[in-house]
Amino acid sequence: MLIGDRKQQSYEPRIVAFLCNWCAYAGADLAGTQRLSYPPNVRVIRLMCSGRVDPGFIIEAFLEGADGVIVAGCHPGECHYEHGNRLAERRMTTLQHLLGFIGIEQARVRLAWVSAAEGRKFAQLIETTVEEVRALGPFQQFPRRAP
Amino acid sequence: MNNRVGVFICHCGKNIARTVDVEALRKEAAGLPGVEWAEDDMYLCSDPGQQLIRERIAEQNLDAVVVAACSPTLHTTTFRRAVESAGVNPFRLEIANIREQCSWVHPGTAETTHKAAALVRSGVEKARRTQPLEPIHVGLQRAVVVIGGGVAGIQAALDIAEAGYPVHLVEQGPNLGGRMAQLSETFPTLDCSSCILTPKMVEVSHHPLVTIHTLAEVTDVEGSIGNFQVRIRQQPRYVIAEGCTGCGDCVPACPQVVPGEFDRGLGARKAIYIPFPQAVPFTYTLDREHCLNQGPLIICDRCAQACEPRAIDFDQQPSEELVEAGAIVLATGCDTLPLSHFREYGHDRHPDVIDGLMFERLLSASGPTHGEIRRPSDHRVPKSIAFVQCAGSRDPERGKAYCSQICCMYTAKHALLYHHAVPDGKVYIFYIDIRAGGKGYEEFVERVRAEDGINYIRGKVAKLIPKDGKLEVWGVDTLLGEQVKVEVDLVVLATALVPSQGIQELARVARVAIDGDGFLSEAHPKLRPVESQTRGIYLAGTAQGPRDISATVAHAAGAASKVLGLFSHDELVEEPTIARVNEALCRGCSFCVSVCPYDAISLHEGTAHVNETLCRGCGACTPACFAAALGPRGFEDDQILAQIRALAC
Amino acid sequence: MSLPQVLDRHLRDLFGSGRVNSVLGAIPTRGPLGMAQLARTPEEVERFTLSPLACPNLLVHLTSKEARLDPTRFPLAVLARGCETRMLNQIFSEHGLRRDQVYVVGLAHCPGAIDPRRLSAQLPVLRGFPEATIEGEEVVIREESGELARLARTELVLERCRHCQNHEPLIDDYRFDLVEEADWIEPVSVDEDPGVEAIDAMIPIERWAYWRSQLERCIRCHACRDACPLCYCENCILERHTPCWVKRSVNLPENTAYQLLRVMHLVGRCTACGECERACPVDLPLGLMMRKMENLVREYYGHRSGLDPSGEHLLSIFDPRDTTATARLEQ
Amino acid sequence: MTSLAYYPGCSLKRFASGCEIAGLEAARRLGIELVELERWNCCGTVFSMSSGERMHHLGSLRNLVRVQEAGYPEVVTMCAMCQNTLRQVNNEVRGDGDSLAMMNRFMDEEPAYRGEVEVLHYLTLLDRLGSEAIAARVERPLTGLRVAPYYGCTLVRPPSAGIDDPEDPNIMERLLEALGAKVVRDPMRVECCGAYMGVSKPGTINVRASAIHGSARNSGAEALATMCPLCAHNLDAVGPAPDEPALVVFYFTQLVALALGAKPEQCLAATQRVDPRPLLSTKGLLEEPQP
Amino acid sequence: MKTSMGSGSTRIPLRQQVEELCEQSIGTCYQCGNCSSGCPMGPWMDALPNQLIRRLQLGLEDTTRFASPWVCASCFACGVRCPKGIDVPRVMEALRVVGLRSGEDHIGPHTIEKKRLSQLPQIALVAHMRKATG
Repeated sequence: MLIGDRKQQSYEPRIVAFLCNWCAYAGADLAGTQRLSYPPNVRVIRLMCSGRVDPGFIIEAFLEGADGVIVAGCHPGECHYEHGNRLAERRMTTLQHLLGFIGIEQARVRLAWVSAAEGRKFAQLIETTVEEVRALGPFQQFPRRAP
Repeated sequence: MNNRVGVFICHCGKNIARTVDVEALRKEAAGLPGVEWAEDDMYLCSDPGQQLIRERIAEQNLDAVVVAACSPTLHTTTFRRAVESAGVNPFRLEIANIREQCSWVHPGTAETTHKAAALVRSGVEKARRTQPLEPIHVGLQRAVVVIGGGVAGIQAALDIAEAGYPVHLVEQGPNLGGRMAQLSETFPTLDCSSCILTPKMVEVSHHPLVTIHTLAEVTDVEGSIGNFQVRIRQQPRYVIAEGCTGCGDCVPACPQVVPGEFDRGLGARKAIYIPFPQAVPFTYTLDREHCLNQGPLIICDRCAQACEPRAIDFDQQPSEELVEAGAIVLATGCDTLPLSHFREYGHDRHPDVIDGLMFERLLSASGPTHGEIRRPSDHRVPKSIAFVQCAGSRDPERGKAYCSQICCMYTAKHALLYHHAVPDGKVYIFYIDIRAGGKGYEEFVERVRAEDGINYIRGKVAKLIPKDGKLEVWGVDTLLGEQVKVEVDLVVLATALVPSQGIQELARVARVAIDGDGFLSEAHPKLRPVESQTRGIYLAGTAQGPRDISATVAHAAGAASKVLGLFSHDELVEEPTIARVNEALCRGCSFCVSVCPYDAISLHEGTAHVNETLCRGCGACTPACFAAALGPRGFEDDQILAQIRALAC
Repeated sequence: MSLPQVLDRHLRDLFGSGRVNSVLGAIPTRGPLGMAQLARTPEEVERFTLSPLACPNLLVHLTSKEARLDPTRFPLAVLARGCETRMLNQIFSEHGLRRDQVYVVGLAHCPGAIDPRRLSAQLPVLRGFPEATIEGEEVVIREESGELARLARTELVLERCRHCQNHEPLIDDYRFDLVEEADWIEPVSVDEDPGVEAIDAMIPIERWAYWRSQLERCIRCHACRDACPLCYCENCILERHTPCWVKRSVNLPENTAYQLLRVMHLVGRCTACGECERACPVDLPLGLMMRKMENLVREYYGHRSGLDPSGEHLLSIFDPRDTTATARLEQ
Repeated sequence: MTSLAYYPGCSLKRFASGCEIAGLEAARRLGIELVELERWNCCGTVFSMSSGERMHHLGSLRNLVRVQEAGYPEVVTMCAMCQNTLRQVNNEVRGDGDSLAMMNRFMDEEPAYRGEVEVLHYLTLLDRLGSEAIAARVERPLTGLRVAPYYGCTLVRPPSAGIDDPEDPNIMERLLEALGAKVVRDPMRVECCGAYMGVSKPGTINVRASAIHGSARNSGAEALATMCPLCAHNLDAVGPAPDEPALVVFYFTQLVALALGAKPEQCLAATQRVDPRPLLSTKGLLEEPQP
Repeated sequence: MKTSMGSGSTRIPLRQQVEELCEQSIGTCYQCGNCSSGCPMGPWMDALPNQLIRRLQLGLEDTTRFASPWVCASCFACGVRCPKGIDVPRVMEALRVVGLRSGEDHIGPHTIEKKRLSQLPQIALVAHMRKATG
């Protein structure tokens, strides 16, 4: 099977990223057209808006083996659907604090604003998140399959 | 679940193949559950590539397709057409972005291929759970409401009516014409403004498909693109349009003399009046605000007596009308910064400090001075005039930060026309930078600059001091580096262009965005200048920003072409990825109602209902609903959870 | 032990005038605790008691499955203390019930409700249903033979009563004072919450160790969900197959997912009444999470659920001034 | 009788004493007692604007500390320059906690300034009373006296320390109408009189004075009214070129005192070059006010 | 008069020094001349305010050689009217401070005859000394 068992190699954090179609996803594409480079640990799911991200998705990602989650949408005031990102902000903040309360390091869940013109910022977001999650070590709290 | 998924992996020449082991990826994909066929090709987006997909779908009887290639923003439509032509629902296609977000940004290591494999797995998991979706067809009202009867509104109305669609042209004032009707000649050709505007006004008033509503305002806009309900409130004219022959006998009979708005307060008019001789519709208007008869009590009916066709009716009431329209064009035009804004120029203390539009009225043959340039204070012909450019424009501190674009040109025109009328007159034009970018504009300004008696002085005016019947202008010549003090008979301020009165209220009613300066916000400054950010509402003319008449006409024609593009379909085809409610699970808690940015969800007998034309498929309602009773087709919970499982391991 | 005369006659009039079909209140049991009872006839009214010992979970009987399957009980009168009227407001704002379906008998000047577990822990020898009254900061337990015990109020009352801000009913159709106006003293409301503060003080690894030991004990009996007056979804997603958010198996990952999703569905709605913790057969400290989240939404968004019957849901709206994680991160 | 702290400033004690005497008398007649601070020092005019020159603001700060010590919430000053400097220093320290802390530390023997004192100009004080209240107390209306108020710069600029609109002030016009005078609104009323340039370049003042007098005369005024000792010096003591006619230059407080019925000697100190008495007598404003 | 653009003097460039002193951004000025047209002391200036700002924009070190800042009565007319919101009087003050800090005073009590000293009010003397002496 191609999927190497991550634990034998040095620990490479697995990050799932929910990107909003109009801004963050376009920013990620721009990072590609600019041929920037960033660590391959991030796997992207495209949604129409960051307001679509259900707190349950974050919990599901951790259950299924993710070590960190990124939710990236448009900057406040620039949401394609007016205020989807503002709703995401409240949902993610409350979830971060609940997870923090039961012992999940808040740095594992990261909410960020990346516009369609910020390819470089997207690449930096991935780099810093991967480094921070690597420092925290693998997600051991409640993965379905042992890490 | 679709279990006959076809995975097609693109090399994209070397772009993907350089860092992703396409062959290993193909083998990996072939082994995934639900995948019937996996193949790679050099260029999937090419015709042979499309043909390959069509053939495989037929051969292998595939029911869903995953294309692992470049970003979906590039070729989604092309691949959807290819899939559809092979008999598979276009929404059973999923694109895995293994170029911009994988091969281009990662080195050629095994980990990059693992990531590509994960992205393909995620695409397959979603493709397996896609439902066949049909685009939503929504009925389309092929009629338009154009708000604003200036040259922009008239141009848009004519273009749309010419294409055979009914137009409701709504004008706030008593007659059409807007700002352009107030002008004398126009730059750079010095055509007389009413000579080129009047034919258009007549044409639009006689056009069978155009209904003109004057003294009318839009008070409410409901619905969305294709199906707007526009409420038009008609103020009473107190003159029966059909009866009035335009003979004007009523005017001498009327005792009330009032400063004329059309002449910017320079000329007077009676309570019953018509703004200018070429007005369309050519019907007189009784201004009850200044008429002796206040409210129902009629104490003076001299105009009625003088009116031979008995066309005056003091009891007319305001009326309202609800119009169905598929699109709305906002052509509300502009105004100039009020003179009271310029305290350092002391306008409110001195009548001989006027603005460009008032000078136009002085130049206009139908103006208060019948085309003779006479100054408002003592009606003498001014022997010297100072023109002050950038009055309030390019002044972020106390006025408007932007450049109003047209003042350099109309000031040069004013100077030239004054020079023709008063050959020995002295002209001082105080400017910062002359901006004459249009066709034939620079040549026009150079011609004016060459006239003797016209002095262009580079420096902004600080103050105007009234001094024994004249005005002392405190200027500076920054090229010489010396202060300049000049005594003139008349000062004309080229005041900044600002949005017209009431635009804030109209923008709120029509739910369109306005920018910091109050102009209507366009969808995209470069690529979509004639569309507002609200679908189905288009912008025409200076309502969107300062521009001259030729740019306004082009802008209005652009808006009209957008409307015609919309009306060319017999119905609206909407993306099917909009929200759908599972009535059985809905608790009627209305959490989704308040979350929707487009008010597309409403409660009917305790269950949520989605208005399919308003919903844009953003999905913000789905996490708000705990019962998970609604969600956008194409981004359902089960699809995303499957993607998470495919990606996270 | 029955109701005071005035209240008794009022409830009977409600039946007589046909204003209500049933009355929901608490009746004494054989042990030192009360039980929720739905009186369908005027006669059953006299079994009700206002004793601070008898404060069971009433409101769940307004939104439970039985309530939905038995619409004849509405319109229903409920004897509701301050905290219960706050929960009613939240239910009305979510259209769980219509205001006209509930006749609210507001029990004003509420001195607090005694936690039966804390009482039996302090007085193991207690038998039967003693007469208990709360006078100021003291609870007095009396039996026929006279005064049995006089204990500190803050030691005995329910957790929610220790932090109570609503001694008076927020809404009522009829008001009855539990304590005479003359000798009513506003009970002391305690701000600190040792349980939550202890966990806040821990570092993430310690916190997880604590919660791991708790969540491992969860048997997924759904008692917490079924005891919550706000969990009344037709088909709760925690039990749904397609899509499957939480798997059936009872182990740490699925239990954690279950509790996290349940709490996330209550953020901004829960009034920290503590009924979930009371109902838990394995005594999981669920109240800690509820109170932590209630404090968070108040501190971050100035939101207190149940104060405005027509209020918007916290997570359905936003405020440009939200001070949130992103704002701090972006600095 | 409300009492307010009063900061006279250097010039009002000697050169512009006419302004102070008349101002105090007028205030008394309006029921306001201006209590001069026991200790005050130079206001450190002209406010030094460049950053890092905090030490030049100490003069004003000490005065504000004196007012704070005396327990008054407000301090009234008649001189336009004092008002401008005090207010600019007040605005600056209120807006910047660090510089206030630093200056407080520097003035270690002085109590720390808390930033609660309001600086009030005499004209704002009168304006606050309101035209009706003042008109009611007028005993000798200045009917027929055509006066052009002259603001200069420091009364209205910079806007953060001005008492009225920098381009179109109206406060003196309102008050003069209340006193019954004929108000002349001269456009040069906010143009600079040359200020302290007279010290190193005397010629400039005559040019500025003749422009201001000329414009006022052109607008039909017989007299100028100002509240700045330096403007009064430049417009009256220096005045336009010797051969040019010069208008009478009053301190505004002198007109107020005169209208409220004070004896002329009390409000017309001898320092005015152009003697106002001939003008006043033609207007019958030197006689005792009729009851 | 040969002007050298930003000659390599060791001192920090004049423009940067002035910008720090007056906390204004010299670059935003688009040379409209509004400050110069309304300046009451313009006739006595060897370079109008906008010209001084232009020289600072170009980084000409000899801008301090001009006498205009010493004729400026800091009357704030220019500051109020600048469309770009530059506090021009503070720029002039900064030029004066640069001059003063290089040791040259522009007025000395000894230079004024005794007779005039008695005529001048304290307010004129204090204001001018404050502005023109380091």
